[in-house]
Amino acid sequence: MSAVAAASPVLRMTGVTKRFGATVALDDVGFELARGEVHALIGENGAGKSTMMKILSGAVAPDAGRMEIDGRPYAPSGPGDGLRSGVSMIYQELTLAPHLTVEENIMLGREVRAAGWLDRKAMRGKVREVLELVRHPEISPDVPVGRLSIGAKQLVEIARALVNRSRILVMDEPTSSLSQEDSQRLFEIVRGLKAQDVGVVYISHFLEEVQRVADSYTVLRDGRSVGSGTMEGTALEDLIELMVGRTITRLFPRVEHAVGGPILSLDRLKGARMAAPVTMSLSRGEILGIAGLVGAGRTELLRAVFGLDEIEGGAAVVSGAVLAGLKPWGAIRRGLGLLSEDRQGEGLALALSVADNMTLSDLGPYRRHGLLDVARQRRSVAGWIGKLAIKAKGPGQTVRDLSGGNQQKVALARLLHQKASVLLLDEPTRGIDVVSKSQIYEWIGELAREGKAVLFVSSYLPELLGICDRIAVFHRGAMVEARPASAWDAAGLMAAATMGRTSGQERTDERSPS
Amino acid sequence: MSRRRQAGVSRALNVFGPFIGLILVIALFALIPEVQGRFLRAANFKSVATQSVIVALGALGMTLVIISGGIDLSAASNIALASVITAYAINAGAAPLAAVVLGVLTGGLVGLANGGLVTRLRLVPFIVTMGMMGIARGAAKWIAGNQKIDAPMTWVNELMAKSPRPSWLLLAPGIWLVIIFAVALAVALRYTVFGRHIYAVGSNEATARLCGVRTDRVKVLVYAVSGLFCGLSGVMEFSRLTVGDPTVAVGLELDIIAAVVIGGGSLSGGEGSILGTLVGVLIMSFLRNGCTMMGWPNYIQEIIIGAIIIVAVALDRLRHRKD
Amino acid sequence: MSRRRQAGVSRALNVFGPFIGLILVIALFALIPEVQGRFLRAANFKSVATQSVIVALGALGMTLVIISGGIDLSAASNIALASVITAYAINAGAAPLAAVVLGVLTGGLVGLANGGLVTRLRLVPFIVTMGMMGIARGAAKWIAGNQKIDAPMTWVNELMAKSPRPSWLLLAPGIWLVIIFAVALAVALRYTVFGRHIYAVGSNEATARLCGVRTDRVKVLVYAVSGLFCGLSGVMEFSRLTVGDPTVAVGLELDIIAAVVIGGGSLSGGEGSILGTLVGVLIMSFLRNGCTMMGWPNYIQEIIIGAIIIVAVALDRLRHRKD
Amino acid sequence: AERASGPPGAETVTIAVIPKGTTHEFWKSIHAGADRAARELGVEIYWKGPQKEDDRAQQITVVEDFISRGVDGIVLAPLDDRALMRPVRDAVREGIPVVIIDSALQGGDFTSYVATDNYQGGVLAARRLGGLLGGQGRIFLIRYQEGSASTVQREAGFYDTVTAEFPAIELLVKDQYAGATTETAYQLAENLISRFPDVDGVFTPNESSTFGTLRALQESRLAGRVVFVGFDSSPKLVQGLRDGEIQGLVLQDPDKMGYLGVKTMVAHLRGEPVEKVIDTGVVLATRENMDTPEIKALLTPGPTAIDD
Ligand SMILES: Nc1ncnc2c1ncn2[C@@H]1O[C@H](COP(=O)(O)OP(=O)(O)OP(=O)(O)O)[C@@H](O)[C@H]1O
Ligand SMILES: Nc1ncnc2c1ncn2[C@@H]1O[C@H](COP(=O)(O)OP(=O)(O)OP(=O)(O)O)[C@@H](O)[C@H]1O
Ligand SMILES: [Mg+2]
Ligand SMILES: [Mg+2]
Repeated sequence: MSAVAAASPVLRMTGVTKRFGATVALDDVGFELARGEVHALIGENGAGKSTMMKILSGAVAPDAGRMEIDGRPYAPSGPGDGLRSGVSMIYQELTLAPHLTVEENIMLGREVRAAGWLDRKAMRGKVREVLELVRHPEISPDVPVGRLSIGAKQLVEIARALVNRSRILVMDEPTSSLSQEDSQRLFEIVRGLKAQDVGVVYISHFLEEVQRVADSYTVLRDGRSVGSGTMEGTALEDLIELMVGRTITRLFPRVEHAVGGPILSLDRLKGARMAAPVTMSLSRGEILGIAGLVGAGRTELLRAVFGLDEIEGGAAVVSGAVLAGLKPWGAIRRGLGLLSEDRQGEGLALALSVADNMTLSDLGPYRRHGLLDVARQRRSVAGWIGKLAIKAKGPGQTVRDLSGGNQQKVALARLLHQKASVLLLDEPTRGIDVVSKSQIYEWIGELAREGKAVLFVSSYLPELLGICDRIAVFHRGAMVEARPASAWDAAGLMAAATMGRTSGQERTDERSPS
Repeated sequence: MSRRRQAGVSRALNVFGPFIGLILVIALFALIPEVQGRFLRAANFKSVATQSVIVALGALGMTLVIISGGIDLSAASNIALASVITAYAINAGAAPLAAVVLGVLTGGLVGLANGGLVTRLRLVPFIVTMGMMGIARGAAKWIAGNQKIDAPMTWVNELMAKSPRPSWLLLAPGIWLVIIFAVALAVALRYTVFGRHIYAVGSNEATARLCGVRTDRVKVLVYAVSGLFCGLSGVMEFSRLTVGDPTVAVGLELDIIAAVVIGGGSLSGGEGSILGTLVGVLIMSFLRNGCTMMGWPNYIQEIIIGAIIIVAVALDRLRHRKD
Repeated sequence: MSRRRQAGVSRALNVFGPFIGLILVIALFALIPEVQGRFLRAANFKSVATQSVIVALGALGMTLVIISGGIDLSAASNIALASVITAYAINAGAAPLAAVVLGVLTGGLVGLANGGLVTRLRLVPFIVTMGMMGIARGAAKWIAGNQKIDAPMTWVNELMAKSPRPSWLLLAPGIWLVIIFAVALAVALRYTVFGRHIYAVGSNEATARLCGVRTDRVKVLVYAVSGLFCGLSGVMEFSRLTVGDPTVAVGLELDIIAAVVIGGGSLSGGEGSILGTLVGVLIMSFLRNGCTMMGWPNYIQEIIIGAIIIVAVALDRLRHRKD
Repeated sequence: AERASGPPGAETVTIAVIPKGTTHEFWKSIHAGADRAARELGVEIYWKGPQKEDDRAQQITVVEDFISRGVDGIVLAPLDDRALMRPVRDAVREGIPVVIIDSALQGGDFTSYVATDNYQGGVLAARRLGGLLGGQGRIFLIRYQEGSASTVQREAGFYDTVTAEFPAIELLVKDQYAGATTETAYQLAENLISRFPDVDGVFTPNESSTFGTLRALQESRLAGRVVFVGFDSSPKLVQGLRDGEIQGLVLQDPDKMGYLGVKTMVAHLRGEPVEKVIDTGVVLATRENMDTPEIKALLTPGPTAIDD
């Protein structure tokens, strides 16, 4: 690409090293970013991508290494310093102030002043502009961010990074909670930024996305740079091989499983936060995908089923027993398990250890004479850490210190550990690398083979199409349609999700999933 | 249509909401025939307002601290220290104005020390200010030589007079100061960058830092401002008592914090308002006033005030849940 | 090799770490020639231990509350109430054992009320327990008729005797109770489901709920247990004073909370340990004891204790940052 | 001052003087008296109150700490006539004699009791107030704090005398407590005055409640129009007396109490016989008698050199 060759690099990082205690997160890593270039940083979970970018933004101080911006040495004393030097960043974990409104969050740290006072009109204009840019003008600038869904929060996070006129923009998994459409829109925005000579570092585990949007790449493995080059002419398989040191054959492995009798059925179930009642049923050994845009109400459905939200009407029946009115502990007792889409806010107790997080929902097996057998708990957790290839120092490590993807794996491991028979998964592969993803798909398949039922909410259509038996589409809080996965294609799903109706000819089939 | 009407109702609730508790308390005593005549008099209201000045000034600063996610347990000791310093200075022959400035600055200094320790040592505010509570109280007793400091009467003692000297003031100058500073702080919280940053730091400090907010500076400033208000409150305490008393205001920090929380402040930060805080202060003052007027024994009063604190906050939460 | 040695050092630091502050304080006074002979005597340690019992019992319960992310400001009032109830019952002719049980249960009841209000009304614990602080104190004064209650001497008063009756006990029965309950609670926190749930609730309540923890039940239980400990502490207070005094222990809740925090408890929940708390209690007791022995005036003592609280916690944080 | 037990007189004798609190003027005077005695007799004293003013449990701790330290004698103003019994007994058992000052202690473990008759103080106040009102009118009895023994006795003396000797006087308020500080007393008095602006007389049982009430009377322009009898002295109260805003102050002789407390202790340590009960007396200061030498000495204790 011409832009890459033409300009001198806007950013150069060399010899960057960072240790966290005994963990070497980065070991002598470097890369260059040219003006108007989109540079992808890829690697497995825990490879060190986020750490590298936090060093760039000033949020983390490196142990060694040099950085230059426009040829001048750059050593930020903190994130504020980084921002002033023209580096803005979308962090992997949402970093919003829940009590502040959308506008206040977007303008935080760069408020417009007029004669010492806040210039609200000017700020409102900017906020509207940037919300328009991400194509979500319907998000009200006056809503406290705490009330938004995760997807909407991520949009606000993106908007905040865009409101800066920065020279370098780092995006650490910006699309992990976005719908396909919003992702597309983001790529357009990135292209626009390129045209304005902004250097973009793009981190994502959606490699197709990366291929489409990036000009060049650097691959990290275990904190070391193992390869870089231009994206053109690099095949996906090559990237994966660089990442993990081997090739993988199937991204969406299918495990043969048979669908049995119904285990969960919802009859006009209406949770307090749901827009409309939902009727559906889920069978043993079935993987039912749920697609929809941000705010389609999928999360609310899962929360209502699991007893986190109050139920206003209808009923949920699990294995013949009515669930309505139950609290989560009751739902768990009936074999339900929920993986939250908000792993930092709700999914994990960040200050507790991996062991405590993984076993919290099912400590029973370790109880002996009323006391916990901590050694056995640790052994069992160590087993899961190995099985899921979680990068952690051991069962005792605090979850906060894990990389984003590994945190997600811990959350998922909890459901597996708890042996839930109905798994409600809300964006379970969020932030997980390709290899681990395919591993997770395999487990889900195996769970189905064991006769467990899986409700799989995802905004990543390929995985829905790849592993689900049936896919239901939600639009504005209501279920549009459920069909066997084979009866859908990506375009059809998108159309149903955005317009709330199906393209027509295919017949719906509620009763007999494939 | 109906949604708009609903919005109107909820806006009305939001405007009057904070006052509900206060109105209830006043109504309670106004309905008791035994005291209503006395209770509803302007003179009584004036006296309640004057009594509220000391807590109110402390609570104004505390509101900022609590919004920023902190707490200041040293407030009451700081008030005592400032009152002693003011008395000491006047007694030593300083000009009253200089003494007042000195008292206020002393408070500010203690606040600054709080802020510095919280940010430099990264300690929880509860501990820092609890330590400072002992330090300031000890210093006050030390300076005062374990005694009250008698100071000659000056215009400073007029600041809290129920019948102010230029009679067109109507209310004690201290009350006017509270009003002026309350308006100033409310405006600052809403219409300045500093105000916004206080909310941001309290709501999510990590985020604020990542967005380039100088969180440490915000916090130091917040504690310093709170200290200045304690200093002013101490001056008012001196004005009211006409002596500098190192043992004054013991335990008052809890009243101050309660006022902020009754007024909608959240101890986990990010929430709170000046108007709410003032209402909180008045609720507590009117309660004390009414109970005393009723001649209820102190223990009944203690029980009632304890219960009302819970009820007031419960009402406030209920209101919030509605909208 | 060196890494292993490092790990060894850091493990040693972790084991002894909590004691550093305590060792420093003891060393401080042990080095002052004026008191060292007296200070380091077993009799003095015994007397410090006895003095610590009341705060220690309160702090044991408070540790649970703080780990669960709450706070209990009513602790001190609850202690006073329990001491009054015990004295009242003994005075009214109840069997001493019945009176003790009644006192402990009263504490538990207040705790239960705290827990119920916190979970049912979804109010912040600070406010609920602050209200309860007034209610319990008022109730204590009411029951005692605004006086202290003199009760005839029984074996209950032996619980805090420095020279215990069966002399093979060596220490006052109260001290043994603290030790027994401390071990029990430490085991419960680490090795029972309930204990893990307390940490989970304090660390992230939403997560705990999601994982099927009955968060409300955990919280109610935690406050109830804390109340029971306050009740026991009140019995000890009665045993020590030999009278039931409704005005005792004013402000003691801050000492109790400080002990927990000095011992590593975090007011935002999820952190804290029984061992740490006991060390925190002892740090404060030895400081007071040493300062009194030195004959330093109270204000110096207040200043020193304030400063030491800050330093102790700062040291603890430093140690944590290292590893 | 390192010393173990031994015959007193061989080395400097150390005596712990433990007041109820350290910040009231009253205790300052006791301290001054104790110091004077110490200087005269060549002994060393430690002056140390409970950390929290008026906290029984803390005072026990202070006593215990001094027992641990091994002083030669303890002069104690007990916060509770019962709760301090055990530590006093412990002290005596360890060979440390105790002289009680200011407030009574049950039992007989102490060497001597040096105090004012507080009840009598209340009686004096009641007679003064009743007399000035001519046996008519409506008055406040403002109490100090729940459970404080000496003030409870004063309140009792006052109450008993008023009801017995002045049946026509109506007690508008009789169970409101001023609380520990001047500010709390001030607020209470203010609120009471709001309710009963036509009050004729007020009695308060100690310095902080007297001064807080005085401030409230001054602010409501009632000072001088209401018959006000209080307890203890401080410069502002003396001023009030002179200005006719206070009609009487019951005075104890704290200086003498402190002085005699230490002196009695030293006498005992030297093996001299001492009286079991020593009364230091109460007097009533009025505008008329306030300039007589003996009253003046009590109203304005001379400049005291106290090195804390
Ligand atoms: N604060 C910390 N303390 C200790 N270890 C840390 C900390 N932050 C990161 N690590 C470790 O550093 C390594 C790199 O983490 P990083 O977050 O950079 O990975 P990543 O490439 O962004 O992974 P992911 O794709 O899962 O987001 C991981 O092993 C992680 O456990
Ligand atoms: N753009 C928005 N503006 C305001 N509120 C929104 C927006 N998007 C979502 N919400 C809120 O979120 C709720 C639904 O979000 P929810 O998380 O249930 O949807 P979802 O289908 O799970 O979406 P996601 O893809 O984010 O998981 C809505 O009821 C709405 O209150
Ligand atoms: Mg990452
Ligand atoms: Mg969702």
